[in-house]
Amino acid sequence: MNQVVTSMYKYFHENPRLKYIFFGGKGGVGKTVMAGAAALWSAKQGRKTLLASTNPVHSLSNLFGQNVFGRPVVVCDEENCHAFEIDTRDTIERSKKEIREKINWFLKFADITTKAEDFIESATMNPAFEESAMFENMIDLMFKDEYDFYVFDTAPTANARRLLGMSKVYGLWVDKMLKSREEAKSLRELLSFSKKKEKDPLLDYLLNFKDRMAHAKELLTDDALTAFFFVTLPESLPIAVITRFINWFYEFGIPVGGVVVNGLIPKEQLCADSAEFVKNRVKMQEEHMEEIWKIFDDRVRAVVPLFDTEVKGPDMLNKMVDHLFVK
Amino acid sequence: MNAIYVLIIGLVVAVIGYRVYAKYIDSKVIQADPKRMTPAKMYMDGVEFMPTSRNILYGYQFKSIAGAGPIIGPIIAIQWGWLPAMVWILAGTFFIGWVHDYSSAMIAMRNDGASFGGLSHRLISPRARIILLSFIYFYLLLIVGAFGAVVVNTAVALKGAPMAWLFLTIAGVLAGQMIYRWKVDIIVTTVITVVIAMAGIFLGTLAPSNQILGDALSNSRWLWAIAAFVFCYFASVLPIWRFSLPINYVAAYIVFLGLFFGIIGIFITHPEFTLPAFTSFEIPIGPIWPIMFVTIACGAVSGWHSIVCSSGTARQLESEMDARPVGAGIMFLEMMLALFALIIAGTIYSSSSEYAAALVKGPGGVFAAGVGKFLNAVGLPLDYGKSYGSVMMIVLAITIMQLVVRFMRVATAELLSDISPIFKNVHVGTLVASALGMILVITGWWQYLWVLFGGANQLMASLALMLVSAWLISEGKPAAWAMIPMFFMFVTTIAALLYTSYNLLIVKVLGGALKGEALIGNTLMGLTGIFLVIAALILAIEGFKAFRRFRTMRGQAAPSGA
Amino acid sequence: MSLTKIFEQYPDRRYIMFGGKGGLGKTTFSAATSYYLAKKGKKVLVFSVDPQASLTDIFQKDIFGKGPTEIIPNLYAQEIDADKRVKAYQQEVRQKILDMYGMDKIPEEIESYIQAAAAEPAMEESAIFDEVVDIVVRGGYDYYIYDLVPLGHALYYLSMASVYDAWIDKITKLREQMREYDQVAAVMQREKELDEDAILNELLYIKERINKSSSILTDKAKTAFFFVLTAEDMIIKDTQKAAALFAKFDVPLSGYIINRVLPSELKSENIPEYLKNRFLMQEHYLEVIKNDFGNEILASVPEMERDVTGLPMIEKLAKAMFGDF
Amino acid sequence: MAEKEKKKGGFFQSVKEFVYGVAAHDSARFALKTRASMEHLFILITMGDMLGVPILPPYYSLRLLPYVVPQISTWKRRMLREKDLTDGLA
Repeated sequence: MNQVVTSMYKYFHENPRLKYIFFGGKGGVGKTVMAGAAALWSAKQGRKTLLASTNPVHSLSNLFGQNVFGRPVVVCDEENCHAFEIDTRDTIERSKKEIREKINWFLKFADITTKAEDFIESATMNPAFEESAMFENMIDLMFKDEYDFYVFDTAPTANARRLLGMSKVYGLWVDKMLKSREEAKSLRELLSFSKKKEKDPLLDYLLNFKDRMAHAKELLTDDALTAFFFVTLPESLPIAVITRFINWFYEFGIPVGGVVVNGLIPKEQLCADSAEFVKNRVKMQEEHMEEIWKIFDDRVRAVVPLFDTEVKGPDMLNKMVDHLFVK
Repeated sequence: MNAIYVLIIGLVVAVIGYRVYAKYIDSKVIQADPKRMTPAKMYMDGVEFMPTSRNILYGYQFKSIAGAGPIIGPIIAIQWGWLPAMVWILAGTFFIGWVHDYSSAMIAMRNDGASFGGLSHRLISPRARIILLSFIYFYLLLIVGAFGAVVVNTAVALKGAPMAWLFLTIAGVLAGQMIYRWKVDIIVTTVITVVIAMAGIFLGTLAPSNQILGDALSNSRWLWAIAAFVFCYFASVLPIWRFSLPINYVAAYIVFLGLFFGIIGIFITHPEFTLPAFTSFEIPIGPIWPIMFVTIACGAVSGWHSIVCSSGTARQLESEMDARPVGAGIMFLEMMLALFALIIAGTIYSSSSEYAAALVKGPGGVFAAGVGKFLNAVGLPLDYGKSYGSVMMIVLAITIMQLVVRFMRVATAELLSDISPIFKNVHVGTLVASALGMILVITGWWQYLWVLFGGANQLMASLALMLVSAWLISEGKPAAWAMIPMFFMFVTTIAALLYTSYNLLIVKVLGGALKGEALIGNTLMGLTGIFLVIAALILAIEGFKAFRRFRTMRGQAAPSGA
Repeated sequence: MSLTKIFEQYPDRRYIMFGGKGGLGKTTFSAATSYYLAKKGKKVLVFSVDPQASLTDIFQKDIFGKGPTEIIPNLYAQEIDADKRVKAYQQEVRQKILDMYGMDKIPEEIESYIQAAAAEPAMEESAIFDEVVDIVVRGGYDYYIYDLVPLGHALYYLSMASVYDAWIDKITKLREQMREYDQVAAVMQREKELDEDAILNELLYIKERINKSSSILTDKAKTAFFFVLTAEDMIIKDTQKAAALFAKFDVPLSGYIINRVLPSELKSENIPEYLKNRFLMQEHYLEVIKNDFGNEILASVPEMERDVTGLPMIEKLAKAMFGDF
Repeated sequence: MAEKEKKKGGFFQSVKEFVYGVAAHDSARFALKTRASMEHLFILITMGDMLGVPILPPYYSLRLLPYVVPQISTWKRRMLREKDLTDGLA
């Protein structure tokens, strides 16, 4: 068919409850720009919108030319448009503290009198903390529900997959932990002489965690609320990457909103005596566009041209909005 | 009668008791099984459960149960005459003492190494456990009081003792550094520190405390009581390896060597009993029944052993077959120790009045004099031997005392931390225990203190036997061999506690004979006695309910099983 | 200084990394560099620590999870399959238990624990991390080329080494304290020989491996780390930010490579409006780069007329980077 | 004769062990106790998730698993057993 059947604009109108959208794809394909444009568009529709970066290396501040680190800031002079680069340090500290408390409780419970303070620290040492803190922050924002619309600028695809998949990964983890905890509890009852019912803060913690994860998963897998858009260039590597990842996303049950093609050289600018270099590039893009239509077909939501300057600042973003949400 | 005969009679009783009676119970009633896994092996965690070889456990058990108790009891009890004391030592151990020790270990082993708290909860009732725990606290307090009094009396009576005590402490602390910090070879450590401790004893004879401190200070009970509690305070709050353990380590050699050569001395001198075999049924601390039966506690039967056996020994026994030699065998050994003390008190004084004059200053002096005499027989100068005996007494008493203060600190945290977190603080718990102990030591009369401690101790024993009986009934095993001793001990100790409390509260306190500090101490002691009686009665009621419950359960189970 | 010179001048720098924001051509540079070195007769391993690895796409050969695969003589490429690695790890642990205790079967509670370990959130990344440690420690190649994941992730990977290091230090300390008490017991029991603490040895072994691999990463004598950037405002800013972050981990920076430079000969040809504007932009930002990074710029690589996949394009890129060879 | 010698050695060995039991056993036991409770702490912070303690054990803790296999069931027991005052008395 080789043309956009359901445009971004149409997709949003067909899914009016859409509330959480994500942009993913190989590095350098323009995810942040797309996310910025989507947030700006949504804000212009009168919805209070939050654009949050969960990328470990943030670039929203550069995109808007405004410091948005650590708290939501109104951007592009659009009162409904807020941008926010999440600071994970506090979250990490908080969750470490919580784990330390739980371990201390357990030490007391198990009557371990060895001086442990020094070593408990090591129980909070895991490279996963940063990542999980990002996820915690993200779902915190979602649960707080202070905005009508959320756009998440995620890290490159592999991370994004992990980030969203985390509700599943943590779901598995917490299930395993709950099982261990239940087993521990029944062993405790077996070994107890008093058989008294005890409060178990660990179990409470795990159940609470499980609830959060279940709720997060519910939101993230609800195709009326959530959509994940893939951005690609008409080049082979980005296409290969998203082809692989779309399938993984289906496996995770995360709704895929569609594909946005970025950086297509406008054909009308080409003439017969154009430089060979340009002709070759255009030819290559054409080949890859063929491939894109073949693979993604009616899931392509927009084809955005290559702009003559890089996209940053409100003006360029507004221009991008027009192209991304063409009616 | 010659002292050697006493030892021979003791040996005969021990052999029959161990080889016949204990063997019968072990193989026929309990049916100890070498193939059955013991908790030590099954749950070996290196913390509580640690399989240990039998020979080592002999030593461990002996050290844990044979403190000052079996020595002091007979020394006091000889006031009724040596014959009743000897009969009670022999009969008590034969019919009750080993039964109690052995079965306390066995019941814990057969119940997954459960402690008495858990066992009383399960076998008797939840309330029984709570009462047991608070009972134990006051029991521990009385131990602190009684043993503290022994330490103070000995330090006052024997002017060489304080110096020896100080040197022992220094030697112990040094041993701790050498073992735990510098990792010096243990033999080197032992030789150096034991020599230091011995040198302290010698120095004590050269420079007695009254020469250094003057008469007033060296006779001050306050001074030595404070010294004792400062010692216990360090033992309680310092890391255990820094103070308490290494001092015990060095002290063990002092005591061990003293006993070893002392016994040889008895064989060499084989003295005749000089005190009368029997004096009268009633002496100042009370009538022969029930008071003598609680005066000689350790050495005949002692509740302390049940705590050692259940929470300590039972978790280390490698085989059920070791329960009899360790549990029962070592009890008979302790019986011999009690006879040794009886011989000391009964043979070294030329007359009852001389003995009475010595006892007024406390049992430590009597013991030291005896040790001095018998060590003299193996060639040690009399003065040095006497000093040696005094430090043995102090060591035996204070090692238990510091252990108990530490327990009381833990108990304070456990029992009271719900009321205020301040009790979790190690210093607070230790200070509470020390202050209460101090009041008893300073203000109470030591003989009453001893009787109350003995009463509490025997009561603890009958409570342990109650647990054992409940278990035996629940298992459908013959229980009379544990139940009859339990009844006897229970009735005797209730009577003894009531008698003593009556004397303290009604006769002395209300009688108006006491003033000032003595009033406080005696009131406190009397009330403690009453508390113990009430706690014991509640436990008894709970116990009988449990017995009935198990009987009916088995009665119902039997037909359906048939 | 040119890229070729760097390689000639520092032959000991055998661990090569290209870092930078996503999509700037790190993977293609890795491939081209390995191609260049292989052609020079060096035995090269280019490996990807990125689960979304593109080496397969670039070499047009499925190498995912297949271990080091020969592409051309002397050139080996590897894409790590984390799942496979985790499974192998679990199996290794199982086998060790069976061997140590002469069991026929893993006890159930242990087995379910091992299985559940796969559900650990950081398992995948750690498995890749560990495989890299393995590759580096094992040796056997003249050059190792890390195809690093995008920026943040690369940092994450570097920080992983320090987290594990700290973790191992802490628990090693605990083991050492335990050893103290072991010695005390040995003194009391007069035992001359003390059993070795197998766990302590294992910890030391792990620590040594991690240190070896992370010390390579931070050793200027052994490692060449190149930043890739393009002549765009946001990219330059992010690169500066990232370089500061990398400096925190003591990664020695060898220099910068500018990618996607429009060939200037194009300017004289007939080119569409968008390209003219791009040229203008490029000129401006090249100037900025020159001012900011100065002589740390090692190479400018021209924009290719098509994307780099397949050996002919790799060769072309390699020549653009290193000149004819 | 030889047998008698052996028996004599056995007797001295027993006495040695008895003396060890009197003097040193408590200290050695304490050292081992402390060591073992540190071991329990070690298992807790490296594999606490086995008892549902919300610890994320790092990748490398699995490598340590083989060494603690024999201790796991007693460790669990020790962690979960209900204790009271009377446990600490001896």
